[in-house]
Amino acid sequence: MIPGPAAPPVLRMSGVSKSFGATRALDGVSFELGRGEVHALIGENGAGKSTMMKVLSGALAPDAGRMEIDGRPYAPSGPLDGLRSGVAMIYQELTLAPHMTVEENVVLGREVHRAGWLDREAMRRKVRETLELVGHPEIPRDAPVGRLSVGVKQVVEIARALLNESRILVMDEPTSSLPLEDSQRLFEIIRRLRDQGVSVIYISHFLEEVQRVADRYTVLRDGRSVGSGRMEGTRLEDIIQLMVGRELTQLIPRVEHTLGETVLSLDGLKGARMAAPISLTLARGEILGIAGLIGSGRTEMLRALFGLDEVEGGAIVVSGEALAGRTPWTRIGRGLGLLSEDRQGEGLALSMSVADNMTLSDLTPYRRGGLLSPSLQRRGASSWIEKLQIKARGPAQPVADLSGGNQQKVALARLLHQKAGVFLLDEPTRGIDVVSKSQIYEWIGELAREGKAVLFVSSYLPELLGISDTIAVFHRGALVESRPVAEWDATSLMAAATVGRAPRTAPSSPRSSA
Amino acid sequence: MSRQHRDRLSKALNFFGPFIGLLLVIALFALIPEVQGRFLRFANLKSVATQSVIVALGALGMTLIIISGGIDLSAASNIALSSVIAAYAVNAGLPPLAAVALGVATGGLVGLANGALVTRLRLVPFIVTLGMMGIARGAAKWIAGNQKIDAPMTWVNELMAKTPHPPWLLLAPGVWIVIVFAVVLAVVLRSTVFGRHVFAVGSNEATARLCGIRTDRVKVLVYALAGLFCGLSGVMEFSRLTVGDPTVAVGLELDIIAAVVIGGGSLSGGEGSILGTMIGVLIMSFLRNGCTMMGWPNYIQEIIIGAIIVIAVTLDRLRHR
Amino acid sequence: MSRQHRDRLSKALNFFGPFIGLLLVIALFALIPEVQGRFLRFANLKSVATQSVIVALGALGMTLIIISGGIDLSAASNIALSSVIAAYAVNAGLPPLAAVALGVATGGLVGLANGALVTRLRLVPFIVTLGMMGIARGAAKWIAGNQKIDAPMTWVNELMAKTPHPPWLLLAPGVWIVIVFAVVLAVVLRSTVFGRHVFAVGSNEATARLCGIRTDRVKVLVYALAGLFCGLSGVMEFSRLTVGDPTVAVGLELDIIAAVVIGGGSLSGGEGSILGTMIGVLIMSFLRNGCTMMGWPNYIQEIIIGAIIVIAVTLDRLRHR
Amino acid sequence: GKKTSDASASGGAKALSLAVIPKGTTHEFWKSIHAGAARAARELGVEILWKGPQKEDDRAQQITVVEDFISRGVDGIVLAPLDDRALMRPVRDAVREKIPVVIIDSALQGSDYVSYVSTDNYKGGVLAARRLGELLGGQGRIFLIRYQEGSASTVQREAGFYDTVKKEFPGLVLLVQDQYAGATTETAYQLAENLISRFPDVEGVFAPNESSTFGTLRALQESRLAGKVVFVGFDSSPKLIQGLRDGHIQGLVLQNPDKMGYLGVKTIVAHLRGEPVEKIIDTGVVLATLDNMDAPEIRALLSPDLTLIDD
Ligand SMILES: Nc1ncnc2c1ncn2[C@@H]1O[C@H](COP(=O)(O)OP(=O)(O)OP(=O)(O)O)[C@@H](O)[C@H]1O
Ligand SMILES: Nc1ncnc2c1ncn2[C@@H]1O[C@H](COP(=O)(O)OP(=O)(O)OP(=O)(O)O)[C@@H](O)[C@H]1O
Ligand SMILES: [Mg+2]
Ligand SMILES: [Mg+2]
Repeated sequence: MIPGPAAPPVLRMSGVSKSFGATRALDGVSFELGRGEVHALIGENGAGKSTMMKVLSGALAPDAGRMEIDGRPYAPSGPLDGLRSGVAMIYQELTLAPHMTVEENVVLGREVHRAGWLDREAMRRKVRETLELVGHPEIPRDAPVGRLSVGVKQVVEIARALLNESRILVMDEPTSSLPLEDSQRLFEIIRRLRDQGVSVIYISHFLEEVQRVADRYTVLRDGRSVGSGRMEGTRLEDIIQLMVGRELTQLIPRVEHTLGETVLSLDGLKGARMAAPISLTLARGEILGIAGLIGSGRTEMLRALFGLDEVEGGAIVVSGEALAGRTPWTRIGRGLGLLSEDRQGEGLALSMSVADNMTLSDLTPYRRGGLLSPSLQRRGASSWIEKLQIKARGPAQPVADLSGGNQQKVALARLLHQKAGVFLLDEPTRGIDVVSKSQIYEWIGELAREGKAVLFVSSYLPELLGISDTIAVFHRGALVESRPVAEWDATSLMAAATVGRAPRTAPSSPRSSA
Repeated sequence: MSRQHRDRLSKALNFFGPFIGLLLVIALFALIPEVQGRFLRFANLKSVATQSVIVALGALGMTLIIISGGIDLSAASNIALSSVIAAYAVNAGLPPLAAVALGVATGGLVGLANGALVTRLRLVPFIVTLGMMGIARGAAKWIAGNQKIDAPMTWVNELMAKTPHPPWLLLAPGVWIVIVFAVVLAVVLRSTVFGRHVFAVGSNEATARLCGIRTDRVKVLVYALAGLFCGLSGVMEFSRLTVGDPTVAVGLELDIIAAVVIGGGSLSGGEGSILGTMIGVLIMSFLRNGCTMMGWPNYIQEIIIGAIIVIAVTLDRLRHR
Repeated sequence: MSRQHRDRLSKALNFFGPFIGLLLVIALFALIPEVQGRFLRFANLKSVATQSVIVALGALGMTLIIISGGIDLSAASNIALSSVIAAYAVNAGLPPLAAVALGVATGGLVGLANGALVTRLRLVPFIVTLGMMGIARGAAKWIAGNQKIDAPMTWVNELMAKTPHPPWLLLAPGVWIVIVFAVVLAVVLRSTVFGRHVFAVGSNEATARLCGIRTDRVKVLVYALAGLFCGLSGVMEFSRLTVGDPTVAVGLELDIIAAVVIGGGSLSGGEGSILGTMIGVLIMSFLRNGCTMMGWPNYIQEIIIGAIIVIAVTLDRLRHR
Repeated sequence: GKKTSDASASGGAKALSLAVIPKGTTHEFWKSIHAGAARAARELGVEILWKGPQKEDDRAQQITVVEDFISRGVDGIVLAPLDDRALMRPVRDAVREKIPVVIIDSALQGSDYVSYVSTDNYKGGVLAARRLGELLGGQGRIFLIRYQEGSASTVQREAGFYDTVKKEFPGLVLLVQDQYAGATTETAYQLAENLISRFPDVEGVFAPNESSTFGTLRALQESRLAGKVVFVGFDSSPKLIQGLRDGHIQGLVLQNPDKMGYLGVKTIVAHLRGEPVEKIIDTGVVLATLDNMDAPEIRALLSPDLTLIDD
């Protein structure tokens, strides 16, 4: 199925450039996509992947360069043009209409109609089929999307992209919030599409995943393509070397740390939107990983814990003292800090500057005689930009202009800056490249070494297994199992997450039945 | 099944919910001994219905605009301009039907201009329509020569006659026109691709664009349609006043917007319904009518209506919890 | 260095940008032979400045509210209510200072009520303040007994005297009060934690909450502060008219909002500046003044002002590209 | 509520209930009408309901008010129509429901009403023009400040003023004549201020109603022109009386709103009781000046007795 060099490419991009003000996001990038191939696009945060794909889909107009589809010049005037030419895309940042239902979102722009009149039955059928295809027939089709969790939203987006009959399907980090199960199902779908002759461009920072699904790859660095080839026979290390220009020895570094006394304990905490009360404890210097499927209630637990949702019952004890008050403000006062999984909707104030976003939760260091000094604030932010190697023009740049991964780093920097004692991290590495990821793991380790406590929610099992001391598993809103990391492996974690209990000894592949 | 049961209950509540505010207002006055007997008489209901026509037509278009995430402050000026144009045309000896068409078309043109400015210049609708509010009002005064235009009586003036000409109509033709357009628009919003796209643009414009919806076209269409409704409303205003008055309906845009919001429309877009809006219009009309029949001084009336707006929306929010 | 150079240029443009609209308007009239000589005379500038005081004070508070993502439709009613209260107090024989304090406090209370309703009931500010608009206006008419309140002349009336009492003041004390408060508020917005929090709440309320900002408290404070400014504006209105008039300033809220938006404020929150707002106020005042001096009929004025609002905001958007 | 009723001698019979509908409710002028109407109501033992359009000067709203009172079933209506045409239909509706209507203050076309009780507004404008012309000796540069677009009674005053100036005082130069002061004092103030900036050498000013007169007075006082410019206004209020006394105003054209309200109610009651009434009743205009302002009949007009309507 993989075309030989003789087969003409479906898509050819050459010399494509795009600048945002002073930022050169794409610098004469070239790219070729064969028919019926899965092509991975790889690169650091801010390398220009999303920008390149937006140019392809017609969402952005390039400053220079040419594109051809099937040998014919292709210059889309907008996303509609792109769709008509057979380019469908899943965007990195969730793009759903929050007031509309799942069904309406899936068919948006592709409504089945007769002379303008909607054919509800036909759409209902199509949506049901597509949701079944992605393995989530249980998603309520009549629920407004705004009420769903990030993971479910991502499934809805995938369903939407699959609904369109396209020749080129672009997926920009479709699995950043998906657990393994769902990712695997997606890969099956991708393979099936490939076999039907659809070409897929796949962007992800999960390199093993990429290696499994892709036929060929292209690596972007600083808006230029620095290498491409067949996936088969290429080592991950080589790709990483291409990406970052140096070798990376350890993907998940472990920092030695020791556990101290208990700093946080939940005793039957029940939030307004939680299915069941939760009890758990967290010690100083502990990294507590939390695993679970989409909608298993991890985020909701964090939100109740942090005072974003109403607490209906139970107690939260921090450093031996029960937590009074009901707002995030009181939580921050007691040393808690939360990283939101929804960075654009909640995590960041997009129209404000990088500096403001980093320091918003603690402006006291920048006060001089009652007044705030913007220059001190900028200086403070600059040091974090350097420390976290954030790709930004400077502390005054609006966060909206940064690439997805760099936005995430800004959100993380805020927690580090506010000197929290208990870190509640909800999918902290979502959309972050391998190099930065390993940096983040290192910081988390450092935090633990300094005696901070970390609650680490993730859908990415290798990182959970790699850096946690303990892993707790959520299933349908309840905490079903908590064990030291040594007693877990990928299979038993999956089993616990899907059926709600895990065998003591790791058995062979339990498939989901829930 | 308890779940199913609850679902059905909440559906019922959602259906009747919007009426609660209206029923409360009606009950309030129906129980006061002083006006009791007369408040619910058909003659009074008829005049409330007729009084609602102008705001209702404006609010139909405003519902579209608000669902699509916009706002139209020029609605009231547009109504005044259209009524002046219609009067001018009748006065100039045009056949009444042509005058009506001209009035409606004027409204449509103003709406089209709003839409074009919003989409071409990428300005916020608040500003575009604030500017248009002055422009349309100025133009109305200009055309009318700073005076009202006296036009000879024609059948156009029958449109808002409380006692309609073929008596079996029962209600003024204007009321029937509102009812027909409300039904049509409700169906359009629910069951056409266009309606769906209006919601999508209001809910998340970026998403709509990425999904291949021609958002600019949708918006222009929405503003133009709303303009046509304002034009029709202006014709009704002319019909009711029997003169073209450039100073009419000052500040009415806020009443129109309030009606939409009381009816569940959200100013951030993506939410709203025709049924809700119509109920919002009736709530305000019944309040005014009741207060006047009671002979309460205007300031009391102003205070009560202000309070009711807040209360009605609060009830609506509670219902949605 | 070209890069540095360009940066500096764009900084300069950003600094002068807001003034461009104002300078254009002034140049427009300064060049028309008919009024040329008189338009730029100090006496005329003085009266434009004095005329701007009332809108300017309202717009200072409105800037805060709009930055925080809200809106206040009750501003004008609040001004009327406060001016009535101040007149009432002077009339009742209270010392003028107490009357001023009462007027300002009234405005603050109305603002506080707005803030409390917005945060407690979680209603959209548009609706809360639309309701409050009716309530405050009704209350003003009630207290004034549907009449102007005639109050004896006191030093309060000197606040808006075009030729101030110690002549070295040059401008009316009210103008100086605006200048002082504008500077203070600009500093507060730029260089205090509270100011930063106001921007954060307007930019993304969820983020602000996540960062431990007590968003409700910020919002209540913003509305209350804006209310105090309306109260002060009401006192100035009383000072200028020498009577407490409950019907004053009808529709002025749209002028106030327009000034903020012309000055770069965004109705979706997170953007706006005091300097911009003050320029917006002056643009509108100079336009009115110039049009009247030209003797243009009112409808032309209305049309021109409507058009300028759109043009000014368009220029501002272009500058930001 | 605003019911001014009286347990009068008429004993068992149900008191008549009358609607009195002004153009607005917040000017002193309307308060005086209200006072006159209330006085008549007390004398005659009837009940009056006082209610104007919610927004001042809004034709559509006034129609609504008339309709709502028809719905309520009042016995008679005293109406100051905002428009001589637009109010015809509701008045006809009232008559059809057997509710008689007396028109006060401004005219109504047609003949569905019982009687028309009003000031001769045009004559008021003539009086003002003569006063101004005489004081200026027939020579000078003057402003005609207009009130609001489409307001019939002030349009007539402006017309009376304008025609008289053209006819009798050709030496007077109208510097402005199509500038509208708008509905409130503040807008009038700003207009006058801006006009004075443009024409600081103005010698005479006429303003056609209370709010525009007061706004102009404030502007003149602020520009130190009060007393130097010949200023003739319309209607009265305490501040305007003070202006007259201080020599800042050289003349106020006064109507007799109290009489208008009084006669309006009196006429409708007479009609309802089957007595014959005049079709047109003129309540007269006079000019108040510094010299005659303390004469009792002028004083009664300048500061009418409003004690009957305290609410
Ligand atoms: N709208 C914008 N305005 C200004 N700069 C932008 C904008 N969008 C992207 N950029 C810049 O362009 C560069 C490339 O961004 P892009 O989003 O394409 O990166 P990416 O490879 O997708 O990164 P990630 O893996 O983090 O998603 C970044 O430096 C980013 O800051
Ligand atoms: N499959 C689903 N169908 C419908 N609703 C779902 C589904 N999954 C999750 N939800 C919604 O999401 C909520 C739980 O999501 P939450 O964000 O707490 O879970 P999570 O474990 O963090 O998962 P995620 O990875 O999606 O963030 C539920 O209340 C439910 O409303
Ligand atoms: Mg990206
Ligand atoms: Mg989650």
